[in-house]
Parts: sequence; structure tokens; C-alpha cells
Amino acid sequence: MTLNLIYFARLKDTFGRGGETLDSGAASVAELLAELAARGGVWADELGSGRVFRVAVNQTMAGPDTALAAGDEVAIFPPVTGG
Amino acid sequence: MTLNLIYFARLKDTFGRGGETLDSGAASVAELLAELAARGGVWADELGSGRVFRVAVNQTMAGPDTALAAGDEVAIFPPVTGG
Amino acid sequence: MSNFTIRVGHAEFEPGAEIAALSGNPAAGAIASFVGLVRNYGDAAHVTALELEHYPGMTEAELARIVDEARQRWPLTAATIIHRVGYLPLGEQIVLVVVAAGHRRDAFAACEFLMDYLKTRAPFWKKEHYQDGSSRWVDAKDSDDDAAARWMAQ
Amino acid sequence: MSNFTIRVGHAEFEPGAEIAALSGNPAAGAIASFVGLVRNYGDAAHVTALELEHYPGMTEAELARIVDEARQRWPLTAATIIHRVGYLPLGEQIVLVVVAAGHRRDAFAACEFLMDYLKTRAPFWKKEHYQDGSSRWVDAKDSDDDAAARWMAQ
Repeated sequence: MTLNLIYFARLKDTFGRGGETLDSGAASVAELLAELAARGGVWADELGSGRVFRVAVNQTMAGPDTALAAGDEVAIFPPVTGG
Repeated sequence: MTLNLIYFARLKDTFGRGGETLDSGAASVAELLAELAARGGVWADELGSGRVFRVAVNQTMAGPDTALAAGDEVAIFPPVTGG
Repeated sequence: MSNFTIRVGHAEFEPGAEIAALSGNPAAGAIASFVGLVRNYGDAAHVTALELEHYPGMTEAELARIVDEARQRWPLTAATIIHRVGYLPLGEQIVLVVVAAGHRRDAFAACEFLMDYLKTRAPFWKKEHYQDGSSRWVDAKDSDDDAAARWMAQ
Repeated sequence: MSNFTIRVGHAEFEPGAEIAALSGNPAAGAIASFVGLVRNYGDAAHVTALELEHYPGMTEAELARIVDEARQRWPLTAATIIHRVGYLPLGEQIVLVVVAAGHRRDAFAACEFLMDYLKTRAPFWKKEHYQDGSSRWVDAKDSDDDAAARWMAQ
């Protein structure tokens, strides 16, 4: 299935892209994150270990167990620093 | 000695004056209030019984025991309702 | 205390101009403000105007004192207090407090502290004017009782 | 919810105009507001500008949700939230929250509540630009940790 990924702030800079369209078999956020971390390099650094980040699915905050469906918009970003 | 009395808000309306110069022998705020209440009528109504009011001597909040001296500015007014 | 201003008088004020005047200090990232207006309900319906009386001289001295107290409690870079007096029809602005600080919690806390003081302790008195032409001095609310401790009550 | 306005964009705003826009309702006697500015210290000295990024669409939805929550907690007559994004030099205004209510405590509480939300949960990210031309994304503060409960952290 196709997922629409979006990256913000530090992650956008580190990944060198603001987003991508991904053909993925991930059934949950946790599976998607594992798939991305398996790319190694900055992906493993940012998503695989101690770094803190947030995930939103279809613009709603999500957790590791949040299920994914075809066409979902999945945003990954650092903790917010607004205002 | 001479005291400069000032009345504000409801007391100004009730007493029919914004202030007065008084030749008084009152040594304290309590003595001055008793002297004014002894006038009877609205003076006794406002200053002698259950009505709540405040007193400032030389623009500083005062209590019954505050001493008075010649030339003092003594203001008597209802609880404030500002802002 | 040039960054700390107190004005009491009848003249209109412009909140935007007062906020802008405190925005120039690059150390102040947070500006909290409050505007109080004449509203058409509360102690009585059919209010058409308020009339504000104050104790000239003492008002300014008391406000300067409370601004000093706020500065001791919170690190502030600037503050402006404007309180109008006289006849103020429905919808008119009565009071403005603007506080600038490095951090928003300090700005909010000091702004609310100053407003609480203005409402409960500063020597202002409000008279309500009604549609039928009558008027009445507003009684102090029970919530102002805490102020009574330092004042004299018989 | 026509009295409740949310704007996210680069355009400048004028606090006085926004406060005046909420002053027309005769039931609202209390207007609390907050302006956040780019200041020259904090996480690092020599900051010359901030760059604000946000998540278009989600930001507005989240702000609408939090305004609804504020309206459930306090009786408000109106509120305006303006949050700027993009490159904002030192001294520029970043954020404005204006809340109108019948009573000042409600206005203050809701204004601070909305600002707390904007600082800790709304999807905005800040990058600091320095005098030497370098820049750095600002890390979330420890005080933001309470927000983490409803977000995912690995």
C-alpha cells in the first residue's frame, strides 16, 4: 500500500527531504518506523535509538500501535517548540 | 488643631460635600469619627453603626488608633470599587 | 523608573500603541495585557454608563507602590497602567495594564496581580448610570473582603 | 464560531486592531491578551532571527480543537489566535492570543491556557539564526515533557 510521509524541522533537514511517497507493508506506526530505521545511517540514528520524536497519522497524534491504511498521511517530527 | 477632611463617592453624596476644614481636638482617627458621628443624622448613619468605610491619613491607609496631627489630610470613603 | 508608567485621567487610550511602546526592548519576549471595558450587566441591568471617581494623588502613589511590589515579585522589563476616570458610556475602555517580561508566566502573573490590586485596593469608586436616568454607587463585592484587613472597617 | 478566529501565516498583525475587534460585544468587559516577540536571548545568545515552521492543516485543526476546549472550561465571548511562520527577525511579533470574557479571571485563565498549548503542543518548530550565519533547530524544553504523554516517544 502507499503511505504519504512528511518530515518536519530537524528531521526534514537530517533526512534531506520534506516527505516521500512510500510503498510499504507496515500495518502499524511501529512497523513503519522499523522499516525506515532499517535504511541505516541518519534513519537509524533518528528513528532507531534514543532520539525523541512524534508521529501523527492523518493529522492526529499517534502511538506505536496506531494502525495504518493505504493512503494515510504519516508525519514524523521532533517535539514541538512553538510560540 | 485644623484637619483637612475629604469625602469620596457615596459619602460625598450623603454628606453633601466633598470635604471640609475642621477645628478638632481628636487625637486619633477613632476620636475624629466619634466627633463626626455626634453630628447625628447622616453622619451617625454612615460613621456610627454598621456601615463599612475606610480612612486614609495623609494618603496612607489608617486604622482607629492612627494618631492625628495639625494639618493632616483625613479621607473617609466607602470600600473601593475600581477597575 | 522610565519603563514603568502610570496614568490616571479621563483621556482615551489605545492598547495597540501602549503594547507597541513596550515591544522595543529586545530582552522582553512576552507582553501580557488586559483591557477592562464598561459592560452592560453585572451589578445591575440597563447600565448606560459608569462614572469613575478617584483620590487624586493617593491613587498615583498607591499604583506606584504596587508596581514596585510587582517588580520585586517578578523580573519585569516594563509595565504601563492606565486608568480612566469621569463619565464613561457603555463600551468605553476603563483600564489598561500592559506588562513586559522575558518569560510569559512572569508577564501573565504580574498583569493579573496588578489588575487584582486595581479592582480591590486602589482608591477608585464606580457609579452606575441607568437607562431611566437614575444612578447608584456600586457596592464593594464580598471578594474584596481580603482587602479589608489592612483597611479600617467599623 | 465567528467570534473565534485562528490565523496562521507570515503576515504581520496589529494587537490593537485585534483587541478592538473583540471590544464590540457589550457582554465582554474583560479582554486579556498576550504578544510573543523574538527576543535576543534564551537558548542561545546572538540570535538575530527565528524561523518558524508548522504543519499546515494540522496546526489549524489543533488550534480549533484547543479553542473549543477553552470554551468548555471558561465562559468566553470571543478569542483570536494569530501565529506567524517563516523568517522573523529580532523584535518581530510571533504570536498573539486575545480572549474576551465577562470576567477578568476567565479571560486571563483562557489566554494563559491557550498560550501554554501553543508553546507545548501545537505543531510549530523554531529555528534560531545567529550572527555568524549559522542556525539551529531549538530543542524542546524539559517543561514540555507533560505534553509527551499523549504523543509518541521512543
